[in-house]
This record gives sequence, C-alpha cells and structure tokens, in this order.
Amino acid sequence: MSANISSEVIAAFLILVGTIFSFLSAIGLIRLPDVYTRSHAASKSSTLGVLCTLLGALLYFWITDGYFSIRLILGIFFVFLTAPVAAHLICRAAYRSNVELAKESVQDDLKEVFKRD
Amino acid sequence: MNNVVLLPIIIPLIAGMIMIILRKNIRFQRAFSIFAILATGAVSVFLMTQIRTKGIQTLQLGGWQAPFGISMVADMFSALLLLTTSVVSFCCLLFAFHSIGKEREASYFYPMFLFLITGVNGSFLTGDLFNLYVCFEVMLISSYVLISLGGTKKQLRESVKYVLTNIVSSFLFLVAIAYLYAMTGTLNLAHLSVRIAEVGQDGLMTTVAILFLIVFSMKAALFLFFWLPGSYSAPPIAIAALFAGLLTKVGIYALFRMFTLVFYHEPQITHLIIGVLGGLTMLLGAIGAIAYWDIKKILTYNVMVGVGFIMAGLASFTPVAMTGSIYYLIHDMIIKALIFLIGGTMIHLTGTSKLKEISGLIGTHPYLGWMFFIAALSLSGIPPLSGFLGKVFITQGTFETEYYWLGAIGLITSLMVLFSIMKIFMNGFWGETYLSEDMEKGTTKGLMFPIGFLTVATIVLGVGAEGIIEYVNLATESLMNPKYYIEAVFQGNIMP
Amino acid sequence: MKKPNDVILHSVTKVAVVIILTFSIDLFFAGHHDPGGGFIGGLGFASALTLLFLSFNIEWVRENIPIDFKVVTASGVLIAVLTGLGSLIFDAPFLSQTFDYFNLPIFGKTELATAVIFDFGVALAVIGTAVTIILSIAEDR
Amino acid sequence: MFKLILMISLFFLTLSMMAALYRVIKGPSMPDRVQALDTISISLIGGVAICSVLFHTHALLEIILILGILSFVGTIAFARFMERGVVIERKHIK
Amino acid sequence: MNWLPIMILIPFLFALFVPLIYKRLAPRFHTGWFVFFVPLTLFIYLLRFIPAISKGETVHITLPWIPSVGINYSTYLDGLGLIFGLLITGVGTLVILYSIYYMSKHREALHNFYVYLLLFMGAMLGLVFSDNILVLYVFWELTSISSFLLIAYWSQRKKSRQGALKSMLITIFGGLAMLAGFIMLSMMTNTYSIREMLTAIDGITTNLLFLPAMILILLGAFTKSAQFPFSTWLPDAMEAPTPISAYLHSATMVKAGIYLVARFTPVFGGSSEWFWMVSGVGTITLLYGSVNAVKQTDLKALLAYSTISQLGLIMSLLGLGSAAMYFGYGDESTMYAVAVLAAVFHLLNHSTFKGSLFMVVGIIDHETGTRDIRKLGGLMNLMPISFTITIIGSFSMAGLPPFNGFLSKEMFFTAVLQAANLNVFNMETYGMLFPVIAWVASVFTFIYCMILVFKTFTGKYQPKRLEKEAHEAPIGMLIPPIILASLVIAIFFFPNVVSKYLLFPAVDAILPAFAQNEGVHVKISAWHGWNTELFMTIGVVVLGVFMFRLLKKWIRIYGVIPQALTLDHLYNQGLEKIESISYRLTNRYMTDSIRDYLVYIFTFMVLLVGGAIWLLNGISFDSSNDAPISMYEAGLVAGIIIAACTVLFSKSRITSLIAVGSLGYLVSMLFVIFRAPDLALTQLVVETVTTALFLLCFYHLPELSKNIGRMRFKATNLIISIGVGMVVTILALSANGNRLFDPISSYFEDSYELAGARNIVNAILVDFRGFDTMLEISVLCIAGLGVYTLIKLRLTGRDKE
Amino acid sequence: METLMSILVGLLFSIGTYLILSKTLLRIVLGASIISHGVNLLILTMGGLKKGGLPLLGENNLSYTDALPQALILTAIVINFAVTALFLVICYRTYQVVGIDDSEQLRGNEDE
Repeated sequence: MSANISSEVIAAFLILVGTIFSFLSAIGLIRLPDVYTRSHAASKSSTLGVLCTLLGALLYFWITDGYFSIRLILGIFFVFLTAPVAAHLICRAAYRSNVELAKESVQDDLKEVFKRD
Repeated sequence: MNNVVLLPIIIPLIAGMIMIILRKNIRFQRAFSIFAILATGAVSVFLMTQIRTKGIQTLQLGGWQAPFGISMVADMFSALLLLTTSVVSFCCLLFAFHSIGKEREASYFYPMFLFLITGVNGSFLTGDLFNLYVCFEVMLISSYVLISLGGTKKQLRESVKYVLTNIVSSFLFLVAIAYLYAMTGTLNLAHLSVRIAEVGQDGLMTTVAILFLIVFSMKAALFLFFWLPGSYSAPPIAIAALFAGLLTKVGIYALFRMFTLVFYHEPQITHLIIGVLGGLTMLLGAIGAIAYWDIKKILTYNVMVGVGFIMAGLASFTPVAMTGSIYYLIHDMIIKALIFLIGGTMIHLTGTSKLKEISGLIGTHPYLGWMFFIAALSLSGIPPLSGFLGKVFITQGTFETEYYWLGAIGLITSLMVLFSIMKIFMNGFWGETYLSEDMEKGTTKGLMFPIGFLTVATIVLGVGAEGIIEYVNLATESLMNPKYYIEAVFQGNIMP
Repeated sequence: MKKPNDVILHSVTKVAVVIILTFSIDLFFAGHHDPGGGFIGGLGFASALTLLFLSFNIEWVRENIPIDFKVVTASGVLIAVLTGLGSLIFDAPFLSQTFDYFNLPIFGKTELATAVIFDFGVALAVIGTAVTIILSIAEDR
Repeated sequence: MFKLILMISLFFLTLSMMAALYRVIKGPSMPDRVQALDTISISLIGGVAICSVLFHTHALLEIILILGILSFVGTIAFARFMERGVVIERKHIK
Repeated sequence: MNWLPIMILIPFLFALFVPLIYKRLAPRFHTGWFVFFVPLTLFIYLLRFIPAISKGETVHITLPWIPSVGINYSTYLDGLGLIFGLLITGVGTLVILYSIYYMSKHREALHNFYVYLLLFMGAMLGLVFSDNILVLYVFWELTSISSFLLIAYWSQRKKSRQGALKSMLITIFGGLAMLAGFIMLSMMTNTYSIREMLTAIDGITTNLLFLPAMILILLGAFTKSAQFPFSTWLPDAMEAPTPISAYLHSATMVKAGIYLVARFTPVFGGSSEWFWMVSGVGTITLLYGSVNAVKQTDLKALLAYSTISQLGLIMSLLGLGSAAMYFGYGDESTMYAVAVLAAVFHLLNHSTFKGSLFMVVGIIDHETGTRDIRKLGGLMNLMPISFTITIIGSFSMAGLPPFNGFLSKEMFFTAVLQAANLNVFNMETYGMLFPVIAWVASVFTFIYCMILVFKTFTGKYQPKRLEKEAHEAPIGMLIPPIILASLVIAIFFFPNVVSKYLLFPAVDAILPAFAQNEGVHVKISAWHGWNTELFMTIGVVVLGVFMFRLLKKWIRIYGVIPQALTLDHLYNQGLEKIESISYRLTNRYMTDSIRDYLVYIFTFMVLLVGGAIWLLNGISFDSSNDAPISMYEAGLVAGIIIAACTVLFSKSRITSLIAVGSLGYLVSMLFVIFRAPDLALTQLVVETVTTALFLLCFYHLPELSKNIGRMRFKATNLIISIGVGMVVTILALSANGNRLFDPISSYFEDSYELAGARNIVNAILVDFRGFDTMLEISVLCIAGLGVYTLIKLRLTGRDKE
Repeated sequence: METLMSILVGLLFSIGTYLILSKTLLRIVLGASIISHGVNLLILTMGGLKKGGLPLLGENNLSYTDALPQALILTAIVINFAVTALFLVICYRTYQVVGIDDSEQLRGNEDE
C-alpha cells in the first residue's frame, strides 16, 4: 500500500511540475515578441514539461504495477530527440521565409551571410 | 450457410486486384474482366435457382451468428438485380473495349470497373446496415475514379460536384446509422426489423427513417437529383451507361430494402413522402427531358423519370405495385444502359451531342436507328417491350392505394418521355442524311454487339415476361413479408 | 540563397525512422491484444516512409526501396481476401478466422491466429495506398 | 488527493493548450502557427499520460509515442513547406 | 385446333421476311406482290367464319402469354370483330394492290413501307380480336406506333415527321388514358377479359371508379377516332403516301376508336354519362368536320375532314344506340337499337366509299402532281373512270341514292329523330339539338361532296398549273377503287344480305341483351314512304345545291375565325410553349452550380427532417444518463470549437490547415478520454497524413490561392448551416434519450474466447466484422489508384467526350 | 457529456456546412473534413460515453465501453481518409486544369 502512496506522491509531483512547466512555456508562447523567442520558449520548456509528466507516468506504473513501459521510455527518448530538431527547423524556416525579428532584437548575424549570396 | 452468396462480391474484387498487379497486359485484362463478369452472372443464375428451390440464402460471415457478425442475404430481389447487373455490365464492358481508348485501359479502367461491380453487388447482398455503407463507399469511390478517369476539363469539373454531393450524402448516411444504433443498438437489418417491430415506429424512429430516405434519395436521384445531369454527361459513354444502369439503382435498392424490411410500419407517412418525391422527380425529370436539345441531357433527365416511377411502386406498397416496381427496376437498368450506349454511339459518330447538328443517321446506320427506336419505345413503356408490364402494375398499385395522382403523373410523364426521346429519333436519325460514312468521327465497329444484346434483352424481357415473372413474384413475396427475410437470417437462432 | 544543409535532420531522421518502423511493427503485432493492429501499424509504417521522403528526396528513396506500392496495395487486399477464401476449403463461412495456441521452441506458448494474416493484408494495403498517394502527388510536375 | 492533483495538472494543460490555440489563430507568421501546433501536440502527450494514470491503464501509452512521432513528422513537413515550398524534394526540380 | 390466333400473327411474321425478300428481289420484283397475299389469305380465311358467326356462334381461343398474372393472348371472334377483321383484310388487300402501282419500286424504300404496313395490319387485327384488355392495349399502342412510322414514311420531310409526331403524341396520350381506364376496370371486375367483365357489370356501376374508367377509356377512343378536339392529328397525317391514308383513314386506324366504343358499350352503355359523351362528342365532331371540310383546298385535307365528320356520325350513332341498354330488351328500345345497326352499317359504307375516294385522290395526285383544288379542274374527259368512281363515292357520302350512303344516312336521321323524343338522360331539354345539328352537318357534307366532284372534274382544265400532263391511271391502280365503288352500289341494292351476315351479328355483339332475345333484326330498305327523314334529305339536297352555287359568296366567313383559335394552332403553340417553359423552368433551378445544389439538398433535409421530428413529436430530451463533464474535456471541446472557427475565418490556407490539424489532434484526445485508444491512434496518423497531403498539393498550386481571401458572409448559408447543425443536434439529443435496447456489443466482450483477441475493437475489425475491413482496404486501394491515375493520366484536349 | 457532445457535433456540422457552401474549393475540402470529425464524434456519442473501461480484455474492468461504434468509426475514418485524399486531388487537378478555385465558376458552358 505504501508503495502505492509513495508512487502516487512521486507521480503527482512530477506530473504537476511538468504541467506547470508547460503552462509557463505557454505563457511564454503568448507573451514573447517574435517567432524565434517563442520557439525557444515552446521547445525548451514544453519538452521539459512533457518529460516530467511522462516520467511521472512511467514511475507511477513502474512502482504500482511493476510495469516498466518500454513505450514510455521510447516516447521520452523520441521527444527528447526530435523536439530540438523540430524547433531548429521551424526557426530556420522562419528565417528563410523572411519572418521579421522582433523590434527589440539587437543583432542578426545571419543577415550578412545571406546578403553575400 | 451458403458461401455462393458471397461470390458475386468476391469474384470481381479478386479479379480487379489481380489486374492491378498485372497492369501492363491489356489483353489479359479485357479477357479476365469479361470472364469475371460472366462468372458473376453465372453465380447469380445459380443463386436464383437455389433461392427458388430452397428459399432465401444467407451467409453469416466468419461464422458469427446473425446480429453479431455481418450477414449476407440473397433473396430473389437481390438475385434478380445481381443478374441484371451482370448483363448490363457485360454489355458496357464490351462497349468499352472499342470505345474507351488505350490510355484509360492502361490506367486501371478495368479494375475500377470491377470494383464498381463489387460495390454494387455488395450493396445488393449485404444484410448489415454498416456494411451497406461500406459497400456504397466501394461503389462510390470507384465511380469517383471512373468519372474522373482521363482528367479532361469537363470530367474534373463534374467530378468535383459529384464527389462533393456524395460525400455529403455519405456523412448523412453515417449520421443516420448512428441515430439508429443509439436507439436500437444493432446494425443487422433483420435484427433492426425485429427490434423496431417490437417497440413500434414512433415519431423519432420515423424521423430517422426520413433521414435514411433523404440519404438514399440522394444516391437514387429521387428528387435530390441535381448532381446527376452533369456527372452523367462527363465521363466516356461506356462509363456513363454503366452509371445510368447501376448507380441510382443501388440507391433504389436500398430504399426498397429499408422501407420494406425495417421502416414499414408507418407507410402513410414515409411511403407517402416517397410517393410525393417520386411524383416530383418524374415531373421534373420529364420537364427537363423535354427542355433540351442535347442528347446527353435528354437521356440523363430520363434517368430520373425512371427512378420516380419505380418509387411510385414503393410508395403504393401493395404486392401488385411491388411486382411492378421490381419488374420495372430490372427493365430500367437494362434500358437505361442501352439508351445511353446508343446515344453515346450517336455522339461518337457525329462528334456532337447537339440534336440540331445531327440528322439522318438512319441512312448510314439503319440497325442503330431501329434499335434506338425499340429502346425508345421500351423506355416509355410501350408494349410489348419490357417497360410495359411494370408500368401496368405500378399504375394499378397506385390506384389500389388511391394515389391516383401518382399514377396519373406516371402515365403523363411516360408520354413526355416518349416525346423527348422521339425528339432524338426524329431529329437524329430521320431527316436528310448529310454525313456519309467516311465523314464520321468514329465507327460503330464492335459497338453494335452490346447494343444489340441489350435490345434483345429488352424485347425478351417484354415478350417473354412469363419466364421471369415467377422470380419477380418470389421477390415481391420476400419484400412484402419481412418475416421470411428475418427467419432466413436468424435460422431459428435466439435473438438477443 | 544558399541551399540549406540537412545534416541534423538527416541524422535524426535515420534514428527516428528505425524507431518508428520498429514501433509500427510492434503496434501491428500488438493489435490483437492491445491497441494497434493492421491499420495503425500500416499507417505508422507509412508515416516512417513519409518521414524518409520528407527529409531525403524522392529519388533517394526510390533507389533504396524499389517497390511499386500499387502492387503492394493490391497484394495486401488479395492476401486479406484469400485468408477469407481459405475458409471455403474447410467448408466454413467466408472469412472464418481461427486461432490456436502452440508451444513453439523459443517463444513458448504462442497464439497463432489467421486473423493476423488478414491484418497483415490490411497493413500492406494501408502502406501501399498511403505511399502511392504521397508519391503520386509529389511526383507531379 | 491524487486525482485532484491530476485534475489540476490537466487544468494547466488545458490552459497551455488554449495559449497554443491562441497562437494558431493570432499568428502572426506561419512558423508561429506551426510552433503552436507542435505545442498542442506536446501538451496532448502530457494529457494522454495523465489520462493513462487516471484510468490506470497501459493501453494509452502507445498513443504517447505515436503522438510524438507524428508531431515530429508534421512539424518537419510544415517546416519544409515554409522553407522551400516543397514538402518532398526531388533531385532535379524542373 | 383453330388457327385464328396464329393467323393474326401472320402479318408480323411476314414483316420479318419482307426485308430479306426486298434485298433479294428488288428492284426487279415489286415487294408488294409478295405482301399482297397476306391480307388476301387472311380475308378468305375470315370469310369462312361468316356462316358460323351469323348463326350467333363465337370463337374463343386462348394462348398463354403471361398466364401467371392473367395476361393471355386470347382471341375472341364475334360479329363485331369479324366485320372489322373483314374490313381490315379486305381493304388491306385492295390498298396493297393499289400501292403496287402507286409506289415506285425503283425510288421508294419499299421494304420499310411494307414492314410498317404489315405491322399495322397485324396490330389492327390483334386489336379487334383480342379479348384480354391488356393485350388489346398492346395492339392498340402498336397501331399508334406503326401508323407513326407510316405517316413519317417520307421521313426526310419535316412535315411528315411533324404530322407523325402529332398523331403519335395524341393517340398515345389517349392510349395511356385508356390504359388507366382499363386498369381501373380490371380492378373493379378482377379480370382482364372483356368476356368475364360482362358478367360482372352489375356490381360495378355504383363503383367510385366506374365513371373515371369510362371517361378514360372514351378518351382513348376519341383520340384514336379523331373526335373533337383531338381531331387535329388526322389532317396532318395526310402527309403519308396515299395508300396509307386510304388504309388508315377509311378502314382501320380511326375505326379502332369506334371499335372500342362498340366493344365497351355492353359495359358502360346505359348510363347517361356514356350516352351524352359519346353522342355529344360524336355530333360536335360531325359538325366540326363537315364545316371545316368545306374550306379545304387540298383534296386530301378535304377528305381528312370528311373522315373526321363521318366518324363523328358513327360515334354519335353508337352513343344514341346505347340508350337501348338503359331500357333493356323491349319494343321501345329496339327503336334505339336501330341506331347501333345504323352505326355498324355506316361504318361499313364509309370504308367502301371513303376508301375509293382516297384512292382516286391518290390517282389524281399521281397523275397530275397536285392535289390543290384551285389548280385542278376539267379532268372529267381526261380521267373518265376516276370521275365515275368519284361520283359514286361522293354521292354516297353525301347520302344520295342509289348508293349505300343514302341508306345509312336515312337511318341516321331516324336515330336522331328518335333521340329527340327520348325522355331520359335530360333529353327532354336538349333532345332537339340532335336532329338540328345532324341536318346542318349534312348540308355541309353535301357541299364538300359537291366540291370534291365538280371542282376537280368540271370547270376549266389548267394544264399549265399542273406538274404533269393529266391522263387516266393504269388499270391496276384503278381496280381497287372500282371494286370498292361497285360495292357501294351493290350494298345499296342488297342491304339485307349484308345485314344478315355481317351487321346483325355485330349488333348482337354490341347489345348482348338483345342478342339473348331476338336481336335487332330490322329490315333495311331504301324506301320508307314520305317521312320526315326523306324530307330532311330533300332539304339537304336543295339547300346544299343552293349553297354550293353561292360558295364563292360566303366562303370568306371562314376567314373570320382567327388563326389563333384553330386546333392546329393551339397544338403547335402548346407544344412550343411546353418546350420553352420546360427549358426556362429547368434552367432556373439546374444552375449547374454546386453550391446551389447543396443549398437545395441541405434545405430539403433541414425542412423534411426538422419538420418530421417537430410534427411527429419526436423530440424528447433525456440527459439523466449522461456522463459527467470534467474541466479538461470542456477545455478540449472549447478548443475544438475555436479551431473550427479559425478555419472559418482565416484568410490563409496554411492557417486553415493548421487549424484543421489541431482540430484533429484535439478530437483524438477526446477519443482517448472516451476510452477509444485505437481510434485515437488512427485518427492521429490519418490526420497527419492528410495534412501532409494538403501540404503536398499546396506546393503545386499557384501563388494565387495562397491567400484564399476573406470568407464572404452569406445569410442563406448561415441559416442553412445553423439549421443543419440544429437538426443534427436535436436528433442526437432525442436519440440519446431514447435508447430502447441494449446494444449487441456485449457479445463481443467474450472476444478472447471467441476470437482469441483481447482487444475487442481489433477483434471486431478483423474477425467479427472482417468483411467491412476487407472492403474498406479495397476503398483505400481504389483511392490510391484513383489519385495515381488522376495525376498521371491527362487526356485534356485529346478527346472531347 | 452526451449533451455537450451532441451540441459540439451540431456545431461542427454547422461550421462544416458553412464551409462547404462557400466558394473556395479548399474551404470545401476542409469543411468536409470538419464534418467528418463531427460524424465520428456523433457515432461515438451514440454508442454511449464513458460507460465502462477501455475495450481491452484483461484490464480487470467490470464493464467495457461499447466497442462496436469504435470499430465503425475506425472504418469510417479510413474511408473518409481515402475519400478526402481523392477529393483533394480531384480539386487540385481541377485547379490545375480549369485554373479556377471557385466552385461557382465550375458551371459547364453550353458550347462544350
């Protein structure tokens, strides 16, 4: 029984933290000024958020049922693997399709590189 | 259990799939598709004899007893339609050999053709509501492909409309199934019939019935026929003839099945609506047929008249009327395919579908002309051709139920049909012959056999009605007595 | 503008595709007892191929997977139909499925069901169709 | 208590989903929307995970993985499209 | 074994061989000779029946056709049928003989001609010998069809085609009405046999369908017999070659209506409606035809109107005679029954004199190249034989002695005078109209007969206005009219021979009540003494001669009647109007716009389903069994709605696509919550693949559609879509509250035992409902191929189908 | 929940219908796919929501949610996918060949 409770505590904690993380990132998604910064918020925090949540679930099942889910591990791994790539691609696509940087931006290194071509 | 019931669906399906794999060999495809159609026809004849001697044949797919698995049910009505389908598709296929063109043949024309037959036969045989939807989809999606096969401007334009209308109707079909499932908790037609009979058809159930009516009306071109004239005029002749012969008939079949087996408790509401819609369809169709001077348009509007007339029989819902409807349905499938094939040949020869630009074809093509004449008479129900008996019985049926207006509309529209179709004959075939044979855009080489075959069919069906009337009566009997169907499906098993 | 290099994408894709393929095969076999099955397995497989198309180009995939997917589709349907026809030999209703438990040397007690063959046909058909559609459109001028 | 926390977590997820939807509507640029779509699917992954804990079932875990995969595939497709206009490349484009 | 049914079919069988013969022997051998023997044989064959039939026997043979529904090819030969049969075959023989000389074997497509003719003859024979009303109807329509073909024999001519169409439309219209009447009749009597109907008459006169059936059947008869106002087809039918006109309009086609009325007199006769309709329409037609005939300038048109008028006469006689049925057998009623005798007699007479007249007109046309009275004249000396025949025919038609027309005309006057004294059916009030109209019509009849004779044969010969040099016709062409003309005279002198063998049996058949007693055996004689009838005839002659002399003075009166009021004009206008109205109507709603069609469909659905659930009290909400709603679910639902609305309002296609994508993801989340993991999985993958497809297509679509523009607001669209949504929702809520049965799915919960699967959904998919899945992957496969062919196969511009 | 879902389905139908009635072909296709979601949800709702556990045996549930509608929806989804794909490509080809993106302009003209 205690295993159950402890698992519930751990899981609940992780899940809550995860969702709060993703909530924060959502705030960032709304508040940040341009696509590049928003992408930062979205990818980093949401990845972290979902990782926590999944970890919570994984632990919960592991402890209560003794069920170690390969799929969840794979899922975590996959999200870990792909989220940055996705963010990278989006940003690159944004830049290449000439999405403006926010007014507050100080520097645009790539500008010179692209101008040369 | 009788696995033969399934063969009319499986044979064309397998044949089509094999042809996809062997795409390159067109001659093989031709031979094989003919073989598949003939085999299907043979199976349906075999089924007919079996049904006659042993009663309704059923197959519980996978061996799962009735309401749980999918039941395939072949009663005489289905079997008759199966046979007619084979005849019609056989002729359309032969016609296609010489008219469809190499490009289309190499682009999966034959598989699509066979899949369409699969869908049609499946719809005729299935005893499960959802499976009916799936069969419809098989038929529809092949028809989408067939109608757009070739990708000409007109084809694409019309297929957008055709596809969209049918998508909408498919959605409504699913919606109706959902409601029915919520209320009855089952999908098997026989089981639905039992359950609805048990609680009676209350207002809500009738409303759902009306929803089904709308769904099938769209497929059957009953009143909601707006999509039809355009889409039947777009594809090549062989395909248009196949559509005219089969597509709307599947909707009609579904209406018959649903409103004789499942929703037959409130005929003064549902069947009256069918009658009103049928009457309107006949009138509007006939008016449309009169209105134009274009072969394809005249013919397509005539398709609706036929639909409306068959529905008048269902609306009357008496044994005589049903016999008439079944008989007329068979006639209509054959004659519509025939008249489309001939009309198409005219267009093929002259390169135009405008009547005012065609004249005197009978000078160069007497056989074609006279076959058209026979078809035209048969179409308007002139005796002793095949349309006659159905007309008499349907009219009698409407009189019996005191829908005199419906019978009157039927008769008046048959006159209008005659007028419209004679317009084609008198302007297209009669008159001065100015187009000599070598000036024509195409030849009738190879096209005459299927046309002649169907012409003979319509004569035989009329003069030799005695040979088929026994089967039609059996079909009527099974339609008018749902309990036969139910017994055959459950075979004494306990229903949940 | 410079042609962007896809190093990151390519390397990730290679890993991802392996994962997806394994996973979809797993889904396919799991289908009988857990969520999954022919459809999802097939669609998953197809999406792996789609991912390949996305990150590499068509020719690359064509060279490495030289299959006519239309034939795959047709064979899939044929397999499904033929499992149904198999039951005719035993004079059972069409599509009668059967299953039994066998003690196989390595796997231990294993369930073998004809339904799996059927499902395999489904999966093939799904893969074939999805890839056919995507490739056809992609190859359009 | 456990359920309550899970519910609260779901509530947070709902909010972040809404935020992402807001981005989908608001834009202003395409990458923003794609990013938001990605975020939605990520938050759905969280949702599925919580649900599977709630229902106490292992059956939903497949969905998590497939959602991850698909959101990746989808994002790449969109990114490709935005970047080059073409989703699937060919060696010799015209 | 009696060969009667087979004999009727002989013309049809021969028709099959005619093209073969023609192919072999034309043009050396005139196909007509081959055909000639068909009616001749039949005529002789039928003659053999006369003795038996005149003794009151009948022949009734039934061959099964569709016995299971009571439609049998049953032939019934009685006096009425026999007289018609003899006319058909007899006049047929003569017409074919005539046609052999009339139709050139070099120029004409004789095989068609004789095939049509044989078809027509067979149809007529079948018509008069059929006992089964549906078989009768079969032959009835066959006569319409074959006469259509005959009239349009010169189908290159527009007028022929139009005339043919007119006759076909009108007669088939009547045929359809008749069919409806027949069906009602058979419903009342439960039989298709006329014989058996007669035994059931008593029970049906009070039936609600009795009157409609009568009117409908009469409509058939009137159209066929060219009664007013359906007479308009007959003059146009003169476009046919003259042998055909002679055949159709003297002996056969138009007589079919008479036959029908006579045949059904035992069924309907005796009711006032029948009496009034038949005699009234007949009388009006008589007047209409004779008055109109006078103004015609075309000889054939004149004869056409005279045919109309004469048919009216016969019809009115039949109507008047039906009064006898009212009284039943008795002395008083025998007086009315004489009218029936007169009808049959005049029928016979009309065939003889009208046949000969048509043939003569054909000869004139053939030999001079015109039928225009204004161009003709003075042919008496050039064509003496034709002149004699014309005199005989015309004077008989005008009702002068010593020709048979005189006898029947006298009997007609007797009948109308009797009718004036009738005191049933409101005849007290209107009875006097009959003799008056009859007399006036007779005057006009007299006038046009005079025109026919004197305008053509006397006066000045105008060779310049003729196409050919006029001369007498070859003898072969003259033989048939000579035979008919000699019959005209022979019948005058021996009327009672004719009546004994032909007329009395026919009358017996029409009035079976009399036949059971003694029958209507009235002696026909030329001299009755100085009675009213004779004075009427004298009056006709005197006034007729007077008016003929002054024809030029008053013929202009015809010009007063405006063109717009003539039947011809009404028909033409009507047809045109129908076409143009149809065109406008159809084009009004068939706009060829998919949006309009969908608007129709949705509106129809909303109205019908919404109306049904409202009117049938189907609305019943019951949310007591609903599952609870949690915060997250509400959020999902809200998200779905927002996403859907985004699609609605977004201007860019990518935004719409992304919105739809997120909608799909959210829906799959709902599936997760609703415990449908398989669904969620599938939905996700499908959604992604679909999105990828959209993106793929977007690439190839030009820039233009990147921005799809603002959605323009349309109130109709909004109303319709809200309606659709409401209907769906209301039905869903009602259905949800009306779960009447447990679903069958509890069975599937044993799927592990049954199918060896723990995943129920999968078990259903691959096992319980594996067939669905099989077809569904076929759908997928077809769609895949469809996409492939759509992309690869492009025939644009190459074929114009 | 069923009530809410019914309303949601109704809304989806409304929006989808409105889109289908619009002129742009793309909107029509999207409208169709929105309606298809509505249909799927409707079938699921009509089967009863959350009436039991996941339809997987061996999860020790006392009752299972109605699995039949799920199977039906699965079939419907796949069929809809096929149809949508085909329809999309037809629209796309129409656009290429006819060169318009407006359903109102898809009318046939007389001289063809």
